[in-house]
Amino acid sequence: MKKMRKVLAGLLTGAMVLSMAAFTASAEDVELVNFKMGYFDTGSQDGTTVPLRNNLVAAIESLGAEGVSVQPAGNTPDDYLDALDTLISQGVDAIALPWVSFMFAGTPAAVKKCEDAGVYYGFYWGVDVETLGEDTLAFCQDSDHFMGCFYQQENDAAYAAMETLHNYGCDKVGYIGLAASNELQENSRDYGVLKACEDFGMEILVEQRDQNVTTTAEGGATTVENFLTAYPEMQGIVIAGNTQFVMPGIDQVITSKGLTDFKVAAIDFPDAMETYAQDGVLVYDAGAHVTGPVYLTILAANAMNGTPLITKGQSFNQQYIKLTSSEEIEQWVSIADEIVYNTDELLQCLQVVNPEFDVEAFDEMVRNYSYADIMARHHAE
Amino acid sequence: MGTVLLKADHIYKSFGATKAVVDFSVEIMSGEVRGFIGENGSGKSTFSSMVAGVYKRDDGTMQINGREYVPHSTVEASDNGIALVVQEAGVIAEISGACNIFLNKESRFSGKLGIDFNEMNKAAAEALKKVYSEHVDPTIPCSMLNLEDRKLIEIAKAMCDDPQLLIIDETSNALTTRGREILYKVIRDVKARGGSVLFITHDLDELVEVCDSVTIMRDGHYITTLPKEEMIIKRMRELMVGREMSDNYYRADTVKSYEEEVVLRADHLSAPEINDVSFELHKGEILGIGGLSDCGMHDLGKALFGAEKLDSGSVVLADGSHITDPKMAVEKRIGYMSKNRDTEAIILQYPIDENICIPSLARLVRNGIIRSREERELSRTWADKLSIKLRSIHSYCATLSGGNKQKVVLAKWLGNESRILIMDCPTRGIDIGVKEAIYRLMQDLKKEGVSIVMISEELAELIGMSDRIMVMKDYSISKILDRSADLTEKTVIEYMI
Amino acid sequence: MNATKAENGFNWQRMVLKLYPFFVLGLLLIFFGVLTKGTLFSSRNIKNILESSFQYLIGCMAALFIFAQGEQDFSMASNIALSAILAAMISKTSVPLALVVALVSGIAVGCACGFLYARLPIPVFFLTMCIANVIAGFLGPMTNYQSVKTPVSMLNLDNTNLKLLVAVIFAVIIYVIYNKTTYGKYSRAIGASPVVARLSGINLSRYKFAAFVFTGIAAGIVAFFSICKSGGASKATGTMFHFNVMVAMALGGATTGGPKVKFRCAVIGPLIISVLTLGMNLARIPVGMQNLMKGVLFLAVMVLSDRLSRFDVD
Amino acid sequence: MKILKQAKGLLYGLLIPFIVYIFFGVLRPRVFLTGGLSTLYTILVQSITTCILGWGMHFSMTVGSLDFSIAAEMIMYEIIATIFYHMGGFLPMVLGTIACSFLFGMVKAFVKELIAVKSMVLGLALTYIIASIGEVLSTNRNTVIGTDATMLAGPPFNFIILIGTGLVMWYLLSRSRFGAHARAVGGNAVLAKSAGINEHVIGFEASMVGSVFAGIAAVFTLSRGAGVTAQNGLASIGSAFSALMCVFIAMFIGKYVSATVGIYIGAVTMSIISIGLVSIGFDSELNSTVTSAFLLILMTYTILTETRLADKVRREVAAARIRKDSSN
Repeated sequence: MKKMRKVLAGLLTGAMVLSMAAFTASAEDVELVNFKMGYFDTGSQDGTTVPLRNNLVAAIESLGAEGVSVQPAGNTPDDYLDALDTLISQGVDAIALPWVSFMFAGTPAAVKKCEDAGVYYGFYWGVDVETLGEDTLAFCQDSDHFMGCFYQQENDAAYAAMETLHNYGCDKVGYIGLAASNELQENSRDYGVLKACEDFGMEILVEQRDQNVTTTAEGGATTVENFLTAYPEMQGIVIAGNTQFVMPGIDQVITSKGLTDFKVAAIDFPDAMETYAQDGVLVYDAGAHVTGPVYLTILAANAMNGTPLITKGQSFNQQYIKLTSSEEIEQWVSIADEIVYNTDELLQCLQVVNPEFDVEAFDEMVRNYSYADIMARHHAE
Repeated sequence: MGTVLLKADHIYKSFGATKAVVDFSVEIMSGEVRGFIGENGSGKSTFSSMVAGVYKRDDGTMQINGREYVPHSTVEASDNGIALVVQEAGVIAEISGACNIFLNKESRFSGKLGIDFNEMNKAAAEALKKVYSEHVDPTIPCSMLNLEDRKLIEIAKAMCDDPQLLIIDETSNALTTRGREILYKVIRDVKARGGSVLFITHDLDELVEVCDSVTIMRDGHYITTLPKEEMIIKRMRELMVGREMSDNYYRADTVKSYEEEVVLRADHLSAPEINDVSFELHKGEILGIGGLSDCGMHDLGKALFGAEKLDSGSVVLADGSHITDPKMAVEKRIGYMSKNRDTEAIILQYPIDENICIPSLARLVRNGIIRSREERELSRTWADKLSIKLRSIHSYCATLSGGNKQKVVLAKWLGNESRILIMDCPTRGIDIGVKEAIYRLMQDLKKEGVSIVMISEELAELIGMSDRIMVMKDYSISKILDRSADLTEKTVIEYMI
Repeated sequence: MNATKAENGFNWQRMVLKLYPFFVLGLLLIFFGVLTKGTLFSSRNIKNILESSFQYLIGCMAALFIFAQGEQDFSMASNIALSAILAAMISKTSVPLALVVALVSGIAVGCACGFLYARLPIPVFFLTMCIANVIAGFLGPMTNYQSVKTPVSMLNLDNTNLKLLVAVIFAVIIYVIYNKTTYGKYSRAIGASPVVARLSGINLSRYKFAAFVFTGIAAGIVAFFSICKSGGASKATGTMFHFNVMVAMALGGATTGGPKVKFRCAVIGPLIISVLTLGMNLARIPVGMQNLMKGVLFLAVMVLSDRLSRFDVD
Repeated sequence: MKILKQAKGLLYGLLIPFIVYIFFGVLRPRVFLTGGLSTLYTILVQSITTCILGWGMHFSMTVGSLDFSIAAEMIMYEIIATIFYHMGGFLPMVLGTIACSFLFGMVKAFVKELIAVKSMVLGLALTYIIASIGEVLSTNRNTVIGTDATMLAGPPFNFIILIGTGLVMWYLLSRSRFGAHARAVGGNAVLAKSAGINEHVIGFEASMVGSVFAGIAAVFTLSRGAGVTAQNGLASIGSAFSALMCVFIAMFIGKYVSATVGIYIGAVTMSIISIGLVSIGFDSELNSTVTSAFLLILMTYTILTETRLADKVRREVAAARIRKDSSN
């Protein structure tokens, strides 16, 4: 039943958006302002970064902007701040900032640089505006250049992951993830995991946060082997980061050991997700949150074309694509490489082209992002 | 006596300005042990190295058993049955004795499963046995062996292919009696097998005992060859050193002359290679120290400079202070010119001016800063004073000739206004012109009250320049001789050997 | 008598060898200047170059002494991280105190390395690599894997002019010490030949120890400005710092110890890297190619500097 | 007799991993003692990659050119392996990768000998280049392989690879001319040259061995991890360090055990430490801390004993000289 409701909702919004398009003037006769959209590109080829890059590049073209990318020299916060300077010095008009890269340090500094440069900026892969911390808010609270934060309900995704494991009877689990972010924030994957432990009486036996290990496939294999050796009673693993690196190794070890009832729930989509689902190892995955930079580009395009959707930075709750069965995973994989919003849909998000489009419609669009939504918009024949 | 094994005609070889071998011809018969003697720098080592393929000759021809012989490497020489045992270390310390013996000949032991190192170890043990050195373990790295055992491995390496001509270049002084006995037996074996031995040594008694005949060289020239019956030590020494003494070469005066004041006192010094040595150095004195090259005089030189840790005893200066390390010695205006100039006295890949100024830098500091003007001035004045032939004061020392390098070392220590100069073989491997300049400089310094300790392996230099000669033998002083007109090298040699 | 006349005969060749690193920098500036149609030279971009090269300028200048002695110091990365974390912890109470703490901690680690280097006959790169790993091990538990935040007021300490001033002052001090005092000259002598240095009256352990004090000071400075810039410190601060210093010095012409390690190497090297990184981004060179170009350039410059030094008269 | 000596040596060699194993056994008996067998199997398998990389690095280190780029090379070969897999499945993957490691190894060795600069920066520059080649090769390509090609990771193949490569290493190290000549060049290049050994040829071969071993390690690692992601810049240096640690451990027990076995013992010790740390809940990043502290102490001890030995030898010869001359 739950699935039916979702499909219905998708159809409804798709119809609504389409209908709106009919009344408004067609896109051609409106002259779009050409602006520069800056973003970071580490050149990484993993399963999460590639769709993010492809969607952003497509969106930039559709909205008549010019993409300016920069490769940070390393992955310390200083390197990202230097790269930010490079973007600013190229005269970009808007920048999509990955909050994760500044999570450790540099968020206030990055915001200050953007404010001083007078560029539009916003965070994706981040937290909601309040959790940015008062140092950062002091700079961007009431600035009209701050485009807000696109955050995912990290805790819900993590909570659902643990819940799925619980439903499969795996209560004693191992944890693989990124380095712990600062104070345990309410909207964080760790918070969701711990809350689920209390609610379902589950237990985290051991954590693996060492980035040298969790960024290679063999590292994933070694980690799982170590977990199973040190804690034979372990029944499953929750992966809260670097899934795209470790998943192949984990699947390899679990299938070769024939542990049919050992389940893995993860956040972020790895490549070849369908094989892990068919092997019965991957039972839950929340990911494809690759449209953050696209939304930021839409906000920037509106601002540059003189019709800003927002006057003050606000939070937009971006949806994860939550896949809880191998059928759903297979369905998603079939359309995973497609561009989420095609040119017409994006142009409709410009008030200059479609006057009715306002921040509520934008928020609605962000909220509705789901498998059903994409199917309704692109495969509604 | 058998056929002619090695025939060398009109051989020439020079290194830059130094003519090491001049128009040298010699014939060595098969089954003969030919000795080679001559002072340092007489060209005997250079000639033997050319035969063994270490150096290429500038001119002249060589034949082995009548066939033209032009060796380009030691490997080619050993293929022609010629083996060489050198004076310096010829063994790679990190690898085992067996690997050294069969270096680049390993494929000889390739069995079905690659090279059988056990076979090689057995063959090495065999080779060592052949040179009466079963006590040496060929399987452990040579770094674990003492100097003598390493030399025995070199001998075993030379002998393992039964060479026609075995060349031994001053190896005996690195060996103890046991080692020497082994060496003599090996020489007798080669001779018994019909091969020949070319034996270079300083030890004339050893020469008489072992060799059938001896060729004498001086300053690169062939002097004569004495058959067994004429090999009398007195006569050989005369021929070895008998060049006419050019009077103005050394000091003209024939009486020791120095002030009473003692500037340095060695008080019962002892160390691994120094055995209870005591002496005093006076102001304005040239104290000569002579002896065989391993009599401990070089270590004594280093000990005086604080560069060699003493087990007991101390080096005391006039002001009562004890020298413990080179830094203090330099501060007390002592200079040390090491025997191995290119590795211990001068930095080759380093500018000339900076080489000269290193010891004086501490002195040139004015409130923490060294003005480059002063540094340039110091190096320029001494370069000019010693008339060092150089392209630019900033060029590297590697570009200089031997003599000019020694001048840079002198400039380095005189630049530091040294009052005491410890010179270890100051004129070793230096052409006559610069030699004379150094001797004149020593006499000028003596007049200015500078005290000089001159360690030398050249008797003529010792007799010519020293106020007193301290002869050393087996790490202790055997005799102190005063300067006098009738002091001859024969008397000095008596106490050396 | 003929020493001076021969001198000027060689000036033009020595001039070429002296200025070769400047050629490389000049070439890069022209190449990227043309490619980016001049935007490389905009005031903001010049500021970017100085900004991104600041930490490596300080690092390379301080490391001159170690490089002159023909050695490497792998402990700088962990030293910076440790000093940054300690300074960040103190910065909440007072910012000047944070600078003092950063310097003290940097120097302390430097002295520890210097002491062991002077005493133990272990190859330095191995010694400092182990010390770096040992320190890195404590950083995680110390901050329980999180970052230590600094007050926002420190952000305004992070302006390029201040950093330029600090870099220039540091450069003047290091220039004088390296070229005009015994520390620099003796370090080069030790690098060229430790045996001759000792027999010329140099107290080796003192100057080996001093070399590490310099890198300690640099680590402190870099740590402080890093927490000013990014507003926090964590285990990740300063990663790969030493590798970049090593590459920068090689680009500046200092591939081996001894007299070839000139003051200009420490200035030109970091600038070459910054111009290259910025230039490639400005010229929108595809990301995949950027590292390839960087690697190829490093090889080319290293071979050039090695071959040139072989008949380098000076 | 020789076999007995080797066996005794092996026991000494195994002392270090044994002590470390017991240490963690006391802390976590369930994991290391009662459940010992499966733990031991995991340890032995996990140390294979680091060991093969360590073997690869051994020869270039003996010759005196420390090269960290071997780790980046392994990742590049893994990417090439995935390409071969998608072209033709398992067999082309294995043979293709090994062939590529030969070809690329030759190019890299030729470049290294041509440049002939003995400094670590050469390795860094090569790492940048090789890493970016890996990136370019993996752009929008599926760098994951199916389970039909990962049998090498499971028994008996994993041990076949280990023992096979080990035999090749043993042959090169203790039965080949190349091994003897590499040690000679590493000891004293001048003396080796005068004996007719060409330093550059040996350098070339040492680098080739490194590349081919990296190829083998790549095939095994890819089978274990079933996927690979290109790491740009110097990110891959980490695994080169752990391989370097094994080579150093092997150097210390060099008196008792040959480098072939010594490096594997080093790799096993390091994986015992990493599993041990995980089982007592510590962060595995402490692994490098523990190993480094451990190596520092061991290296100091070894060097101090060596200098004392050399001094003793010198005194012995001098004393013999005095005895001999006073006798006659």
